[in-house]
Amino acid sequence: MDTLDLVWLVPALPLAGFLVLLALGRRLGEPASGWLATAACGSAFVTTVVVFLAMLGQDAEHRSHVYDLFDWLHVGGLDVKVGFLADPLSITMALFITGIGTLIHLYSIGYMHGDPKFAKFFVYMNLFVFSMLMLVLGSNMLITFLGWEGVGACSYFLISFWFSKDANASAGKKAFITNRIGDWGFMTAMLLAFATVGSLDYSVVLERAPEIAPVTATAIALLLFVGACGKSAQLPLFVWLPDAMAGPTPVSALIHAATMVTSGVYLMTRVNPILAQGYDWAPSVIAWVGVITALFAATIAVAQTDIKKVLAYSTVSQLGYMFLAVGSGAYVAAVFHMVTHAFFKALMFLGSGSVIHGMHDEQDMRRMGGLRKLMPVTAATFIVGWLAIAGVPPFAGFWSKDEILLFAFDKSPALWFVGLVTALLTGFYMSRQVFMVFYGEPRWGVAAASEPQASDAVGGHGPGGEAPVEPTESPWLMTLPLVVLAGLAIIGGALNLPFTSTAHSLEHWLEPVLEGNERVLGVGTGVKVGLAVLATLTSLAGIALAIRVYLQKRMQPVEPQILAEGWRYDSAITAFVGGPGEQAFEVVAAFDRTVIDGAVNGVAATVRGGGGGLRVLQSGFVRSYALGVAVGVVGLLVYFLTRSGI
Amino acid sequence: MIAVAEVTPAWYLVLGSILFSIGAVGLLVRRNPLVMFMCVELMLNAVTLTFVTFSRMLGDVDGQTVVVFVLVVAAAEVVIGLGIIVALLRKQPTATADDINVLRG
Amino acid sequence: MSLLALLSQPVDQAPVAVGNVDVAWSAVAPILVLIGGALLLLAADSLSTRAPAKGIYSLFTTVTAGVALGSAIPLWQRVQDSDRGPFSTLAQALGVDGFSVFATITICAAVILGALLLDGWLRREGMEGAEPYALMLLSASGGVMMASANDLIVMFLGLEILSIAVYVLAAMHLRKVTSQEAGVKYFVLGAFSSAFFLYGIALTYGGTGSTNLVEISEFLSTTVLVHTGLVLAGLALLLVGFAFKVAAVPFHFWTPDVYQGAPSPSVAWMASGVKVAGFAGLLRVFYLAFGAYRLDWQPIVYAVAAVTMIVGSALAIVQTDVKRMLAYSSITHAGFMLVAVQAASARGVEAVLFYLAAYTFMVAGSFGVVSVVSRKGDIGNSLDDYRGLSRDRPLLALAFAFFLFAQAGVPLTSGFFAKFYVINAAIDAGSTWLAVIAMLTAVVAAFLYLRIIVSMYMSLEDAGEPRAIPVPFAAGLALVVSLTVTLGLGVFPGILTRVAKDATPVLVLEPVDLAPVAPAP
Amino acid sequence: MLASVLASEAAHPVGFSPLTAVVVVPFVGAIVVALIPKGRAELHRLVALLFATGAGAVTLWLLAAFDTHDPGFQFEVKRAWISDFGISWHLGIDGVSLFLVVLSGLLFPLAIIAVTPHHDPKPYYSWLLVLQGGCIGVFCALDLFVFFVMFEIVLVPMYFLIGGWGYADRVYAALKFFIFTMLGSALMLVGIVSLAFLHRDAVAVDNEPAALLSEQEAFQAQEDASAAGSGVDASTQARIDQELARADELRNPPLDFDLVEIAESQHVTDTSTSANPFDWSAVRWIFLAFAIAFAVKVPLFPLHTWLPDAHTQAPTAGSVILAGVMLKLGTYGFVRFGLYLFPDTAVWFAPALVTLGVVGIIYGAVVATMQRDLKRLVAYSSVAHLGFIVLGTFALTTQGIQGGVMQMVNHGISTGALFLLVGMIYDRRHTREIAALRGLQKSAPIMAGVFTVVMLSSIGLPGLNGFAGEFLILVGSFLTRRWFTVVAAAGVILAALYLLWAYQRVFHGEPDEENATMPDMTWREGLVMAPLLGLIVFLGVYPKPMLDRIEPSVARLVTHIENHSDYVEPHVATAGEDAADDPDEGTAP
Repeated sequence: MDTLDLVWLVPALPLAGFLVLLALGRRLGEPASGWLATAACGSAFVTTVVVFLAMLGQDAEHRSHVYDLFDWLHVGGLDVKVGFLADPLSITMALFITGIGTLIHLYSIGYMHGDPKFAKFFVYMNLFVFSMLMLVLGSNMLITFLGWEGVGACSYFLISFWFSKDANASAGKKAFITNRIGDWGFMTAMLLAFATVGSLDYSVVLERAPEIAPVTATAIALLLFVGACGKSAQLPLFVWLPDAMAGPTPVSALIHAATMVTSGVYLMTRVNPILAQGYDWAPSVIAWVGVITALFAATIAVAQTDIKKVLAYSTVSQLGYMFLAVGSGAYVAAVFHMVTHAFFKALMFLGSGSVIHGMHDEQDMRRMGGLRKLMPVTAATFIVGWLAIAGVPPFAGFWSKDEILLFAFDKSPALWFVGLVTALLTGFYMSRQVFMVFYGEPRWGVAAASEPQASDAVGGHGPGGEAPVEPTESPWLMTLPLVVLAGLAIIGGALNLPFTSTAHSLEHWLEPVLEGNERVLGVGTGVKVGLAVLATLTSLAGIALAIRVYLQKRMQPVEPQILAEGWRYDSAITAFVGGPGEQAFEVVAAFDRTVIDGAVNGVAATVRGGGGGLRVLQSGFVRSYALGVAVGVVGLLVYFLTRSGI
Repeated sequence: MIAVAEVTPAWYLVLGSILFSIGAVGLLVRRNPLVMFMCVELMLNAVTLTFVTFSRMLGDVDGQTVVVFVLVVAAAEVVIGLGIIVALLRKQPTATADDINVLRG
Repeated sequence: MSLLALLSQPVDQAPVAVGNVDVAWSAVAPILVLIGGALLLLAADSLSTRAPAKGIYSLFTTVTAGVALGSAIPLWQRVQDSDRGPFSTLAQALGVDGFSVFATITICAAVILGALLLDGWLRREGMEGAEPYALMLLSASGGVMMASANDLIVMFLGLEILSIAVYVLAAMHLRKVTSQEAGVKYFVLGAFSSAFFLYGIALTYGGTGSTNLVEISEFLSTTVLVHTGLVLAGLALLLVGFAFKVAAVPFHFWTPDVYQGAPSPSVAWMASGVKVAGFAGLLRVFYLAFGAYRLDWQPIVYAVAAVTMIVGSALAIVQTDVKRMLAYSSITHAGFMLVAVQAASARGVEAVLFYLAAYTFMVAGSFGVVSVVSRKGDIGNSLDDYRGLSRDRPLLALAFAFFLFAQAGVPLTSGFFAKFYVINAAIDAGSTWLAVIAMLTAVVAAFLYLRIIVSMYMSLEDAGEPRAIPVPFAAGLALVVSLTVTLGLGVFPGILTRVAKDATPVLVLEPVDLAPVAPAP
Repeated sequence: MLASVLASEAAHPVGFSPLTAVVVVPFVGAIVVALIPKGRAELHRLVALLFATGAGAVTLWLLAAFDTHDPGFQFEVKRAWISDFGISWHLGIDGVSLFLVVLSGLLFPLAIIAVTPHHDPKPYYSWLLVLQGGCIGVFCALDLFVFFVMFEIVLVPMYFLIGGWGYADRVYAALKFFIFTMLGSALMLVGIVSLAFLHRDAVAVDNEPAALLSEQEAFQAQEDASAAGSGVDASTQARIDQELARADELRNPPLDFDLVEIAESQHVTDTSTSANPFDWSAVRWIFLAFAIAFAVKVPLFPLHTWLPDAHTQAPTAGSVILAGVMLKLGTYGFVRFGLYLFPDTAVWFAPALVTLGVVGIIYGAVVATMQRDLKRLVAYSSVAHLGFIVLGTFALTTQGIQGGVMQMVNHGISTGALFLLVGMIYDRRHTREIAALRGLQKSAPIMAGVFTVVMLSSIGLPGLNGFAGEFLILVGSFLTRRWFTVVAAAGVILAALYLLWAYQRVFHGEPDEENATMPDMTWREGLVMAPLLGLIVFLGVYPKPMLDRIEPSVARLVTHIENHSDYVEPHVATAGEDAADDPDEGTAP
């Protein structure tokens, strides 16, 4: 057990890195601070590996281990400790968080080169890694919530990292507030859980999940799902993620592709016993939200011209897949896709970052093209990522996505069909991106048809790319992580191969966490193979279509404006918030000014008015005063004589 | 014999009250400070009449002695009152009670 | 046999030995000292050929009042002495008990403060002379008479002595027309109301057969009247007299005009000494003599108190002349004290006494500041004239601020505990709603005190160029004393509550036993 | 070790107590400062700082010496003050008041260091010290009269601070503040006195049997004497008189304004059953009088409008103290004089107050969002935050009340810090208009960083102090007032909305020239902010020491409420053991 106790070190190391950088960051400067941060993250990775190996040593039922540091909130029945839960799920998360995190730190050293706030960037990055690890390793919901909010704050800092551009600032604010809406669900879920089972520890809550009344369980699960929708950018709360691309690209890769956005999936997987205890329709809700989000985002991605926006929407779409999996009870598949997606999506974001870096902060794909000759490594790795996400065997994405679709089919063919359509679109828009960026003739320098809408999404850092400069390959610091990730994107599928039951390594690994809540498939092998083939063909079809349109130019590209504007969903919300919403607030504020404060001043005015009225009697005429006395006399006499009964 | 309404002490009380009221009303209606002042004197004398009547009714002599005090007090008031009023009238000879209303509100 | 009986002896009979009329000289000492001092002052002033030494009159008055005060101390001890206790003298015309002695002491203190304030003011106005002091001493003697009167006639005499002197004090600034106006108004209305008062005495006499408070209370508590009309009518008219003196609505109209027009030191005396006397008389007559009829007069006093507080505070906040403001605030304070009177309980009486003592110093201090700040010709009393006072005269401003906060009833000042005492009395008597009204009006009134403080402290920028404000030594002394008492009683009210408890009035007929008690044969 | 010994010493009522010192020292300091001749600005400042810090040091000693396990009042002192009224100088602190006392001891020195008045330093510092004495006095007072005196006296210095050193509209704000709050507490005085008399009468009723007994004793003695034939001799007579005297004093017990006496005896209980205000028992009216006074101070919607004006016009130190300490007079009053003094009535009124609290949370946040003045915005945020505290207090659960108490301190720290920061910005830019500020993070990154931390604590980010209190409140109130809590939790979103929006408008964006040249924090300012930041983080990460000290008193309070009303704290089936044998869950006997 001692080795498992080391789990507390995993978040502690990035925290230490954060504190050191906070204190000395400015003095360390570039690149030392970057290396320090990377080291902190890397050592965390190493520790995780150690813990992981130790856990492998245990037999399945002893793999869940809780280590408490100290009391956090202990009041009455409420007893929340700062403690860590090391079990297969959390360690799996921790592994790819720290692993990918290290790579991205490394990459950032190159990417952030020359930025005045170089050190501060790494301060935030380490803080983020710390929070993310708290999120996944927390032994109770409140610690998870701490990480949950922490990553939210970090993403706020990092999105508005180049705060002098208003767009970035508002993007960060938007992200934080949208997440807060989700957090309300998380918070309420915790309250309900505590009120029901009297504890927030996963050990207790999940243990006693079967005792919870179905209605309560459903409420808790769905409230948590609200939180997940916020964090993992599902309908209706996904609006913040595309804007979040305003942050530096490594941030998009780490936070908004690989780790933070998947925490919603992690949470739902973590609380699978509660979900299982709830009514049957609860999972369906999740599944449908997921798959609709997937389709919705995919359609939007088709028409994007900003290299990062495409990836952003594809991320939303892929997250939709994961929730489809969760909803269909395919927790393993969800985690599996989470991991593979982390690989190839991080890879592609970093790749796009490399492109942007090479193009000197150009993000509009219409101004790119033919880059594969100039940026060979980037291009190669990016293509790997493309194939992976498109679901071409044997790349990682194929296995995980196929698994998900399989379970979806088992749950309901409708879900499966929508998922399939999404797969088609995925193949299409990803190919479109690859072709526009790396193939065809170079278009940089040539003014794009329309005014580049996204070139303001990145603040003025580094050399501004006005004059058409020859794009160049990025330094090794940036390409190295690309290569590594590409490798993972290729072989990632090996984690959980469907062929033999022994090959389901991830499934066995996660067994103790899922406590048999994993869906039992009712389909035969033939169906499985058929579905796999069908899925592959669909993706290929998408790719083929893209080839005709963007490579061979046989067909006019159809990129309807409404798709480019994301079905005007975002603008509608903005319009509402800025319009009726703000007006409503203004009405309340006006009410406060006029009615409430007015009432106060009104009372004062009334009293003064009364005084002014009485002044009239004080006429200054002695005879009227005497009259007053006389009136008084009469009054008193009348009173007393009535008392005496005369 | 002719029934003559017997004059009871009550008559004097009524007379006193009537005189008192005349005084009071007079003070309210007259403008000349001196006249107003006389009205006060009238009121005081009405009270003395009442006192005497009561002392007669009660067969107690105290009521009559009070009259002495009242007369003394009235005399003192006359002196002071005239002093004040004259001091004022010297400043503005035609002043009536309604002309002195600098202080008001 | 009463004093009146003595004087109304038929001449043909042998005169009653004066020996029957026991005169406890020690008991009447305060009154005699005050009157004697006044006469001496007038005589000296008229006889002396050359101009008197600076401040000598003020000093003399202070000493006289001090002696009167001192002569009251042994009385207090004697009255509190358990095996001797209160007594009456001059054929039961004067009652000497804790109550009367307390009132006497307070009135003498007020005289001292007033005299100290007069000195510098008279010099500034070029009106040096003995008369104001003499008048103040005389009116004080009247006040003491009222406070210790055991007979309605004596009460009336005291009232008149008090009032007549104060009429003159109000009108004494001959070069100032408003002073004249104040005098006339005060005089006319005063005479008017005292006429009612006298008529009230007459009716009471007719209804009860006596003017002696003790006999009245005994008569009322022993006999059940078929027709209470006469007595109650008398009661009503008596109330008119007192209500006028203490400036209760609707008998208050004279107050603002007189306070504004009259010289500030006179106003200080009116607001302190005269109010004390008025309430002392009110309590003696209503709480003692007519205690049996409290159920009849409590409700009307309740109403009068409420109206007085409301009208006073509402009118106060719309004023712009500081003296007028304080006049209206004094009306509000009268209403507050009436709240305690209405309780008609020992606690109520204590509350009134505490309030009177505390208020005497507060208001004397306030008008002291006013008389110092005002300029030659007794002008410059508007709010604007107080702008920047904190800059020109920080200590003066601070003192005024403290007096005002005390009047507003801010804790740790005597004013707060006085209000607290009154509220206690009211609630003990079950009139909680009156207490609520009282507190609310106190808040409204607070606004006026804050306005004065605003112009002293918070409108420095639009204050004119600094002006020198001389503070005469005597006035300064008065202010220091008042401030000390105000804050001292605020922090340690216990000192006075004890005394006030011992001063609850009792009626006594027994003449003082000058000779050692002889065993009855 | 030594500390605990001292504490146990102090636990017993003694003639002298550090509390007397901590209350009196500032007042003395005020006088001393007033006596120092004018024009020695630095000296005034130094002396004032000396006394304020002195008081602060004593409060820290109290913190050290406080006995964690004693739920009762500690460092008690009780001396007769106005014996005729049963008023005594009775001070004492328990877990509820301890940290508020410490907070007052801490914030005042900081405020003095942070801000130098623009003119007239002498009266400024005097008033500040008076204010400190008054505030600490309120938190220590265990006598209704003493409490009221302190509760009222703080108005005067604050009135002068706002009116004398405030901004453009200061006179209006000062008058409004004074009159509004005085109006609130005016009725409380009536309530206090009525309560004392009710208590006296109730005691008399309780004593009646004893009185009858001693009377019978007297008659018995009489009987025996006459029976014996030998008339009543002196000794018997003496005994008879003594018995009769005893009966008499039993029948008219003295007044008593002692909080603990009245609260613990619970002679005065709520007898009214109906909601119709015309047949309420006196106690309900009295509670209402108290509640209004506190609601104005808190301030509770809709009695809050004095706050924005006062906050906006007050000098920085004034705002800091106002938000940091003075608003707590209200919430503290609710706990100490609402729940402790009137358990049953408080339970009856709880729904109304909880409703107002929740309305305040949402309302304050919404109005804050629309403010154009940075200080006004923070002021309205206080309305929202204190709504949380009221919600927690009247949730009547251990977690709720304890969270409320903790949140009082947290709000004091973070809002105090916010006002300090706004003050710093104003001193540099001479405007509080959000529209006029822009991109300050570029010119003043450190200030921006500090502001961010404080803001996040105010938003309630886990790991910072704001969250701990807020979450405890929500947990506690969710047990008894589920739906209110769900709404209140939504207030958390709004808090993020208005603060982040304000932050974006002020610190983000490209600064124009006069914003670009704004100097960053000075060392002195950093020195002031450092302890506050430290507390924000420490209390957020490790609130245990604080909670451990608060808990016993709160648990005792909850038990007190349960014993004297039909309220029973809902018990949560904690994992494994049953809540019945959980000491914290005070279950009704």
